[in-house]
Amino acid sequence: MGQTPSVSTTILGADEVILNMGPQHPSTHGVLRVKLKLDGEKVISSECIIGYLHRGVEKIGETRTYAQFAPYVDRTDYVAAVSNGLGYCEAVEKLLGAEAPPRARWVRTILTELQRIASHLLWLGTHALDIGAMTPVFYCFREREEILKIFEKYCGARLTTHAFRIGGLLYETYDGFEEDVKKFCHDFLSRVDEYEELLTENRIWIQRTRGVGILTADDAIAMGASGPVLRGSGVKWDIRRAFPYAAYDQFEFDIPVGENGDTYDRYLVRMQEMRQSHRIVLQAIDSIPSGPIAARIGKVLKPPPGEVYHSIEAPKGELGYYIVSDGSTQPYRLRIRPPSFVNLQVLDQMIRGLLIADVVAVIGTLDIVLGEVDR
Amino acid sequence: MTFYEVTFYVLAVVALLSAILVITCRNPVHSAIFLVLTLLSVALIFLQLQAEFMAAVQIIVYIGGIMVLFLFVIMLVNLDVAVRQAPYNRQRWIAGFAALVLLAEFTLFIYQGRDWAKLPPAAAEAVQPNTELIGRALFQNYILPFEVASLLLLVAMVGAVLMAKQR
Amino acid sequence: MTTLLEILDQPLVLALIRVLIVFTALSLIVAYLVYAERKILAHIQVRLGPMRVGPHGLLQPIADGLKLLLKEDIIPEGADRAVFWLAPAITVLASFTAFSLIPFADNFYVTDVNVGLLFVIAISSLGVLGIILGGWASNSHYPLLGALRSTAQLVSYEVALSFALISAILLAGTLSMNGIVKAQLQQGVWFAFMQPVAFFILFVAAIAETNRNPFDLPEAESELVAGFHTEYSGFRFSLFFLAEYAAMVLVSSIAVTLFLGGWLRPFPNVEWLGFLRFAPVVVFGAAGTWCFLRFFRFPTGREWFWQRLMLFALGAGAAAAALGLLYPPVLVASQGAFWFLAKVFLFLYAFIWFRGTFPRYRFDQLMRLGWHFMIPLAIVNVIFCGVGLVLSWELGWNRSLSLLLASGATLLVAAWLARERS
Amino acid sequence: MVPTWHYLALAAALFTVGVIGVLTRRNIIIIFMSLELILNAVNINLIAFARHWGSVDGHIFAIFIITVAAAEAAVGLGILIAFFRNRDTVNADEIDLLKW
Repeated sequence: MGQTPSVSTTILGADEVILNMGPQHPSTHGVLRVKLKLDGEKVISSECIIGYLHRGVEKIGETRTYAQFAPYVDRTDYVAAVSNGLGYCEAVEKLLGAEAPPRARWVRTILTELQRIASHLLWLGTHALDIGAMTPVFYCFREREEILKIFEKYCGARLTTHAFRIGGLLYETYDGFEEDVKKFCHDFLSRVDEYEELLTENRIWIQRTRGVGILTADDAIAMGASGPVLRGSGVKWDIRRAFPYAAYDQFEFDIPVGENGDTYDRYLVRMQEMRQSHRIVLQAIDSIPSGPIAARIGKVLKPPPGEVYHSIEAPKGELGYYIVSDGSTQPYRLRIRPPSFVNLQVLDQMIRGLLIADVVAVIGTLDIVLGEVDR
Repeated sequence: MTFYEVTFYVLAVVALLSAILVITCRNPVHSAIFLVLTLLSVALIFLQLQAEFMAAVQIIVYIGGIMVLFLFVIMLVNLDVAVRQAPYNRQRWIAGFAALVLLAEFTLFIYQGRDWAKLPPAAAEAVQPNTELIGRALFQNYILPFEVASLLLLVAMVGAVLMAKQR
Repeated sequence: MTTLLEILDQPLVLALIRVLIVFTALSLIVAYLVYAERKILAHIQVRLGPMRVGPHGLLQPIADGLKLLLKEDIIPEGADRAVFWLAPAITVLASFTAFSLIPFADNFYVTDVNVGLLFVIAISSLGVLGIILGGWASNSHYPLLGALRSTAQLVSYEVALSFALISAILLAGTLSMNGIVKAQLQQGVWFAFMQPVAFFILFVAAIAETNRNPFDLPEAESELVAGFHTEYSGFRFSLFFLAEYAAMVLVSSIAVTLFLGGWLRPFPNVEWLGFLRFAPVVVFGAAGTWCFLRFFRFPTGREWFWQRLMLFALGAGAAAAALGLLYPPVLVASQGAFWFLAKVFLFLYAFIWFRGTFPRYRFDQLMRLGWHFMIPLAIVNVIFCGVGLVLSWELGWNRSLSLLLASGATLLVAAWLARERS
Repeated sequence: MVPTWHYLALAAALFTVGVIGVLTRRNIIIIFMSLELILNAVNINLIAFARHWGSVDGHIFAIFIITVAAAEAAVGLGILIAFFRNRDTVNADEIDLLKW
């Protein structure tokens, strides 16, 4: 006999429905499980259940040398591996008191900004797909592919690149690197216009995103949100500007901010960020200095005892590394402050009172990667 | 027996059997499905009676509208408990007896009127009741009842919304 | 135009042959509609789509069908087996049966009853039963939510759809499908031009009725996984799939019959446009030429042999068809079906195009659009259409003029409604 | 031709089945469905007579009956939902309070 799964809603005075969204659901971006308490299709409350992708990355860090651990950080936010690598390498450099030579900093900036674009493209495609527009994802992947090709030519890997080394770079840029990047930049702005044509002015897109998942500036700060999620709420905070790292103090770029803190604003912020990244890449590629690509720091890294926290503006927000050294070749404690994990906190607050369809939109707008949330 | 007659008897049997199943099924969803079957057979019987418009209305309003409403409500109302409870009430034997008396009465009446009812239908070809005729009758001779009926529907709609609305 | 009784008197064999032709053709159209959708979407999305099975993936629908048939048939635990089995059958039956009333050509249709349009609506409205039962019988949350959504959506938009149809009936003065086409021939204009607002409403409601993007909420894969058919697999799933695409063809056929002149060629009353009757020859000729061109540019080699052969056969077939169509009697006989199908494909292309372009509405937005915009607009349109007709009957105004005035008035109301909404 | 009284007999049988359903079932939803059966039986009669006498008046009345059926279903199910909300049951014999 078919037992009716109870969809009795509180309209009918009966109990609410508990709906498990995920860990296997098309639009929870991995293995996130959201336990929704529903009244009909309206969300009363939610609970995020994470850990399905937990691999103990931080613990692994304590049993590897500093250099050995570098590839592991690529696998936290696996769609923005270059940014992770930058954050880690700079953190260790800070611990060592070393600094990468200018050329390395410039190349790092270029690759990281390209990675930001790639990450945002992936976000845009999947976010649009979640809201039902299936075409942008293919356009986005077309451009993302170009970036990944540049990565592949540079270091041989596309996704988990391990592009940087502590103290600088391992590889000099390949012949034609500048041309490749310039060629990509040449088309890219018109491509962004193309995505915006499909979505920005689209009535349905606006209806689906404007006023959905509102996060006020105060709440965003209180919850520790960072990156586009914070800026979408109108807080002009960007670590690239506040605590410049790599070569960001050399370039001009704007920090786009939203007004209402809704999904639409976060969308606009990210679209603008892609344009700004494009601007930074163009400036950097034109002024790339010559010189050595790595600082002399020796083969065996033994940082002096002490601790360091270094954070960068990853595509998804503030990515911080907190490393405690006891003077040996391995970190005593290594802690990653992943932007996705912190940003995911605001989910419950944002989706209360919305519909299931909005939950999907809000998860998309937070741009989380479960590899990073669970580590 | 012609094809025409065979279809009638088949439809009649289907309608009757599924009607019986409607009132004997434990699960209301099954009842609803059998009711749909009954209504469909009745619609086809209407077709036989040269009432195409009525048949279409029967399908659109009854099956497309009322039955969907029924199913909707069945799904909104949690019926796990109802399926396991006793399906019949305590007065069922008296009720059944009363219904049989009613049936006997019907039989008597039809038996008494069998002579005229056996007459070949008057002027089957003379009047082809089609949509246009119904429309004319509805909007000329029966305009007042028609308007009253529409008012009734309006009232029913408002009432239903009021009833089901969350307080 | 006959009553149903007379149809029973017709020889059964003839009717059966017609049924057979219509449903074979329909199955093929539906199968290749899926293929066309994949190809068109692929080209919108800068990719190739199916390319492996047959030249340009032409045999893909058959491969897909086989795959679905051979897949394991899973019935979820706790499902109501009988209803689970029945639901897809109802849906597929409903959307296929309605085709028996569609006139594909002047004298080619399964039946043409005097209340044809009513029956098309009636039969196609049965499909919702399959959806709601399928969602319920799966004994799972997502299908049930999908079924409830679907039912609410279908029932709401059916109202707007029916009102849009009414204005076409008012213009034609008959409910017979073929009669409506003939009325358009007589009046010398497609009803889409006399009733643009009704046509628009019908178009939008048709998309909603077939659960297509941007109204594809019942099966919104990013929210409800797959909506009412989440738990369906294999053959049963393919039935739902088939029914959905058949329903697409059905609503397109209804729209074409009522508003785009059905099997009439464009401007049927304009003599000097008579050369349009050679359009089928051109189409088949072009298809044949393309096939041959591809044939010569196709990679050679043993693994491509069968694909090349098939391409050649297709080209030859198309060329033969084009030549055969030059024979006048064949050309005349093919006109109706050709124009009908051409218009239906135009409609279907728009469906696919939308899917490649639009995001999806949210459920409450969809319902608000239906109840606060489409239905009032449809009602107003019917009223104004009636007023326009009365003006032309009673006061002797020019019919087209009064109807255009009515449409203009409706558009004003539409503008007002749209402003109220935003 | 099927004689008219066959239609009447079918209608009478359907009517009786409906009456039995209304009188014996506990579930209100099924009682409503039985009511629909009864109304349909009447419709068969009306249409059969309409053909018998070659008039469309029977059709008109059948239309009115369908209208009433629709109204009844809407209001009835509305009451049912309101009732279910308050009492968490759909059994007719538990509706024994005049007020709640």
